Order: sequence, then C-alpha cells, then structure tokens
Amino acid sequence: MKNIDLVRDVLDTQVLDREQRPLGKVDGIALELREGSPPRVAYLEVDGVTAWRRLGERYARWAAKLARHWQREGHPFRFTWRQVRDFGIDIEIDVDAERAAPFDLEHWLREKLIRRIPGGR
Amino acid sequence: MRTLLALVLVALAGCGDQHEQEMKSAASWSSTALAVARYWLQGDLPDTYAKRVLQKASEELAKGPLPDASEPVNQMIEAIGKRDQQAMRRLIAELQAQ
Amino acid sequence: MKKILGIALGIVTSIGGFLDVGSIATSAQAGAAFGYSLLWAVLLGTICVIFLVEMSGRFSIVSGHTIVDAIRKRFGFAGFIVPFAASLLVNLLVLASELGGICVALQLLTGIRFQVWAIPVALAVWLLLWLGTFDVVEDGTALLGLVTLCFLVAVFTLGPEPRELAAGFVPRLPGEEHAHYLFLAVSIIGATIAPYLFLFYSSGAIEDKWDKSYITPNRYIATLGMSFGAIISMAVIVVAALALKPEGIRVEEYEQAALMLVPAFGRWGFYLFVASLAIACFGAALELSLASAYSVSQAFGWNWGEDLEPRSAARFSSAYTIFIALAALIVLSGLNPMKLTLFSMAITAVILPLTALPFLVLMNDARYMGEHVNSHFSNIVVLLIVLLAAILAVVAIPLEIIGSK
Amino acid sequence: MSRVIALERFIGHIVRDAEGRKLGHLHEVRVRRQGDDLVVREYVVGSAGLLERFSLAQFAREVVFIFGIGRMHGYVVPWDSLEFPEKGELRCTRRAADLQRFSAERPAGK
Repeated sequence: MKNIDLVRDVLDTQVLDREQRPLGKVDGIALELREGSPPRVAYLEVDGVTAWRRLGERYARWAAKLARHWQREGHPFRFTWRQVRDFGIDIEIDVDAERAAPFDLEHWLREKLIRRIPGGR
Repeated sequence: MRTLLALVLVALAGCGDQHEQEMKSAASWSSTALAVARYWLQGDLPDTYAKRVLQKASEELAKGPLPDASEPVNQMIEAIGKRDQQAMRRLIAELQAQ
Repeated sequence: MKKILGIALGIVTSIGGFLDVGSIATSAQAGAAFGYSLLWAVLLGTICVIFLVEMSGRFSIVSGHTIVDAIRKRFGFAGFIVPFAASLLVNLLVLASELGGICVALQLLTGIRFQVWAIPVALAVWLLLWLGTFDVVEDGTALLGLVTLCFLVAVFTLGPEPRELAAGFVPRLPGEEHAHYLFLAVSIIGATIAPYLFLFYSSGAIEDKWDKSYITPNRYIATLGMSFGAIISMAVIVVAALALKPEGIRVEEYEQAALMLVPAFGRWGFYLFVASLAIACFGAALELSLASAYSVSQAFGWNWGEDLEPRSAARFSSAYTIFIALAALIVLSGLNPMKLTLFSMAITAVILPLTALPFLVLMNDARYMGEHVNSHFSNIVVLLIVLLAAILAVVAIPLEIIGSK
Repeated sequence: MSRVIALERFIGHIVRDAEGRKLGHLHEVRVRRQGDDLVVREYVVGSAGLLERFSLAQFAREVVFIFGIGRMHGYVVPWDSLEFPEKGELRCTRRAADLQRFSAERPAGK
C-alpha cells in the first residue's frame, strides 16, 4: 500500500507483537518537522498517558499519577516504522509483548491480584 | 421534532394525578393479599414467601389511602403462623368486603 | 456435523442470554397492567436486535475484529471515550440489576433480605468466570436458560384467546395511564436491544473462532436465537396478563410477579418462577461481566479471552472482577431492585443511539468488511433503528420521571 | 534545526489560511513510504476529510449525500504550507483560493 493516511490507518490502530499478541493501540504519532524537507514520522507511541493527553493536560496528569503505580522504566513505549513487520488493519512489530513497557500493568496485576487469588493459575 | 413534543405532551396529559395512582396501588396490594391467601389455602405457596408478601402488602396498604385494610392482612400473617385455615377464609371475606 | 451443533448451541445461548431481569420485570409489569397490548414492543425490539446481532457477528467473522475495537480505530480516542464510558456505566447498572434479580429470587425462597445475598451471589458469578472457560459460560447459560421455557408451557396451559393475543401486536394507546404505558414500551425495547448482547456475541464469534464459513450460520443463530428469546419474553407478558391482571394485581415488586406461574403449575409455580428469575439473571450476569471486560480490553488493545487463564489475561480478568465487585456494592446499598431494573432499562434506551450509530458506519467500511459490506436493505434497517433509537432516547427520561410508578 | 511534535494533539484542530480565514479542521495527514520512513505528502483540512476516514463503500457515500452531508468540502494543504506553532492555532501559509479543493463526491488524490 503506497499511500497511507496516518489518522485512518495508523492512529488508534491495534499493535501486535511478533506472535500476534495484542500489545496496545497506537496512542500517539510523533512528526519530525525538518527545515526545507517534508516532515517524517519519527516514532509511534503506545501509552495510556499519551492517549489521555489527547483529551487535555488535566487527564494526562491524572493518568500519569495512576500509572506511576505500575509503570517501570521504558515509558512511553515507542517504535519506529522500520520495526513494522506487517501493516494491515493491525500493525505487527518485531517485539515481544511480555517484555514491552505497555505490559507493566499486566505484570503488576499478576503480581498484586492474580497471584493472591487461588485458581488464578 | 414536533411529533416528539406531541408524544411527550400526550404522556403528560395521560398521567393520572397522585391520588389516583395511590388508589390503584392500594387496590393492587389488597388483590395481591387476597390471591396469596387463596393460593395458601390451596397449599400452593410456601409459608415463608406467603408471610413475606403479606407483610409487604400490609406495609404498603398502611401507607396508602386504605390504611385500615392492612389490619386483616396482618391477621392473615398470624393465621399462616397458626396454620388456621378457618381464620384465613374469614379474613379473605373481610378484606373483600372493604 | 460440528457446525450444526455450533448453530444449535448458538441458538440455545441466545435464548439463555436474551431473557434477563430487564425482560422479566418489564414483561411482567406490562402483562399485569396492560394485558397483551405491549406485545408489539417486544416484537419491534426483537426485529432490531436480530439485525444488530447478525451484523455484529458478521463483522467479527469477516474482519476478525470486534465492533468496539473498530469504533476506537474509526472514531479516534477522543471521539470514542465518552460514549464508551456511558455504555460501561449503563452495563454496570444492568449488571447490578441482574445480580439484584438473583438476590431477590433467593429472598423470595428464603425470606432473607436480598442485600444479604449480594456478596455470595457476586462471588458465584465471579468464580465461574475465574475458573471457567468461554464454553462453560456459553453452554452453562444456554442449558440452564431452558428452564425459562416454563413460561411458554404456562401459556399453553392457561390458553389465551388467539384473536385478543394477536391484537396485542398492534400498537395503540390504552384508555388511560398513557405515561406508564409508553414508559413500559420504551423499557421493553431497551431491555430487548441490550448492548451487552452485541458485545458478547461479537467477541464470542472470535472466541469460538468462527471463520467465513459461518456467515450463513450466523444469520440463523441471530434470527432463531433472538426469536426464541423473544417468544419467552412475550410468554411472560401473556402469563402475567392471564394470571395477574384478572386478579387486579399490578407488579410493583418482584414478590407480586412471583405469583404468576401458580395458576398454571400450582405448587410448582412459585418455585419455577424463582428458578427462572435466578437462572436467567445468572446467565445474563455472566454475559454482562464478560461483555464489559471484552469492551474495556478491546478499547485499550489489551490481550483478552475467557479461554485464557486469568494469569495470561490479567487486565481482562481484573476488569470483570472489579465490575462484579462494583455491581455487588450497588446491590448492597439496598436500592429497590425493581426500581433499579426499570431505571437501567430506561437508561439503556437513552444510550441506544450511541449503540446503534456505529453499525451504520462500520458495516459499510470496505477495509473491514470487504465485499460483505451491508446491502442497501440492511443499511435502511440500521437507519430506521438509529431513528427509533433517537426517538426512544428523547422520550425515555421524561417518561421515566412521570410514568415509572 | 528540526522539531518533533505530537501529531495526535493537533488532529481535529482549526486551521486558518494566510489571511486568517477558517479553512476547517485538520482531519488527515497523507504520507508515503520512503525507504524505511513515512514522509508527509499533504494534509487534509475540512469535513470531507472526516468522511475519508470511514472508507465508506460507494453505497454509503450516496446515502450521505441524500442527507445533505454531501455539501462537505475540504482543502488539500501541501506539506510545506502548514505550520505547527508552539502555542495557538495551526496556520496555512497559503490563501484558501490557492489550495486544491475537494468534496466528498470524488475523493481527491486516491
């Protein structure tokens, strides 16, 4: 697909890892504005705080305060277009979801909630 | 939009006033008590449930426009407690008379 | 053979899932107060829900994605988050009504106040999701839900007058109490076109790994499943009309509705009603909890799936855990269950446009649907549904205030 | 000197042309592949751009016109004509008249 529309095809699109496991949505797109040549997509972001910032700074602050409980380093998670393996309705990137930053909440809940309840396995 | 406003106005006009609603509700609760008593006599209702509905009916009737109807209903509850079928038949007649 | 079994199961699930506390409460009230004259509302709601369920299934089958996932992609985070939050809140109120329905059934049986049952009931619903798989939920609700067929049996036992019954399918205002009549009509349609049905159904199509060969079976499952569910809903109206209305009993509390099966089944009538209410609400509570967890996970791009152990979909399983806990708190607060149910049905009607509108756009999206985009006919039906939804949304609140007594 | 901006925060914001007249809202950014990069070709401003997002099958476009939404129109702003200020509104450095117009009937540049 030669021509891509960033809002229709990339923003809010589901991101999958190398085994098609859901990693998150494209919450943000960073454009690099260059002197005398067309802007290029610097990186894409998967991060709840970035998503909430789209509604306003206030929401981003609340989201960040909340996220501090489970987010370790590596936030916001960013990837470049070069890492994209497959681009259809979803975007597949060459990353392992389990070790990526967006899974911090998943790990935190496993630790704090799931492990403590029998049968959570 | 006009049709919607008409629809809502119809609804407003059709709504009976507060007193009429209370009369309907009271009539309904006394009918409920009568039905429960009759089914209990036929042995179709467990005691715990029958007593509970009669209790609820008595409370609702006491609040409504027919407060004295709640008296026979209270006695019905005792009739169930004592498994007194005669008393129940008498109370059914008494409640129907009101 | 496996497909026929799949279809049969799909239909049976729809029966189990269709009937819930909303349809039982609104149908019982409608039958007791207005006899057969609100049957048309169930029919209208069912026609709409058949189309919307078929489309949400076809969307998942063809695109491999669910409606919620696509709504966020097409409308963007800002355009999606407010309707999404509204639908979650409504789902929470309906889930509280379902849990309330189970607690009320236990209250009828034991005489112990319904709030006391809130925690055990919520635990039971949660435990089945925590330990079970999607099939357990789907098959469980389906087979148990068949107990609600007793309303159908009651209709044949009580023998309604066919011509009067048929007249009930023609909408016309009764002599008096217009506000209450219209309020019940809105609540019945709201109860029938319940958003959680599509959320559960479209995610279920992916859990069951339906591929393109399921496009036709999907149409049967949606049509037959919802129709059978609707027939039982109508049966509740007819039984209430025959068993309660002649006695002058209006349904203001579940205690009154519990009498309706006694004329048909004698000693068993009370127990069948309690069992039907408890089981229908239990099935609906399972589906609602999953539907909410599906929509949150799909909205934020998390891994989801009831077949996964809680450990491997921690955010998904935490979502339904928190959801059930919040709903249990609402029941614990002692709000009158019947009033909560009717209020939730009216509010479902208010957000109906937000539920129906995305179908108009997504079912015509060539990137998702390829050549399976909506036909002209389906688009016109969706347009009519959105129009009906808009009208319901406008009248639901004023009617709730005036007509809900 | 280059600067990085968060594009998602400008989507849906008003764009004014060189004379300060309102062109519409920024709804789409069209890019092309260049090696491993995505490079901006042009921006789409105005309500017709919103319709683009739904890649509506041909039928739905006709329905949309019946409801008079067909009057939606938009402008295509080349990559070198849109400024992303630190503060304030998006500005187009050209006048509306110099911009290529397009409406929902025939999707431009597809």
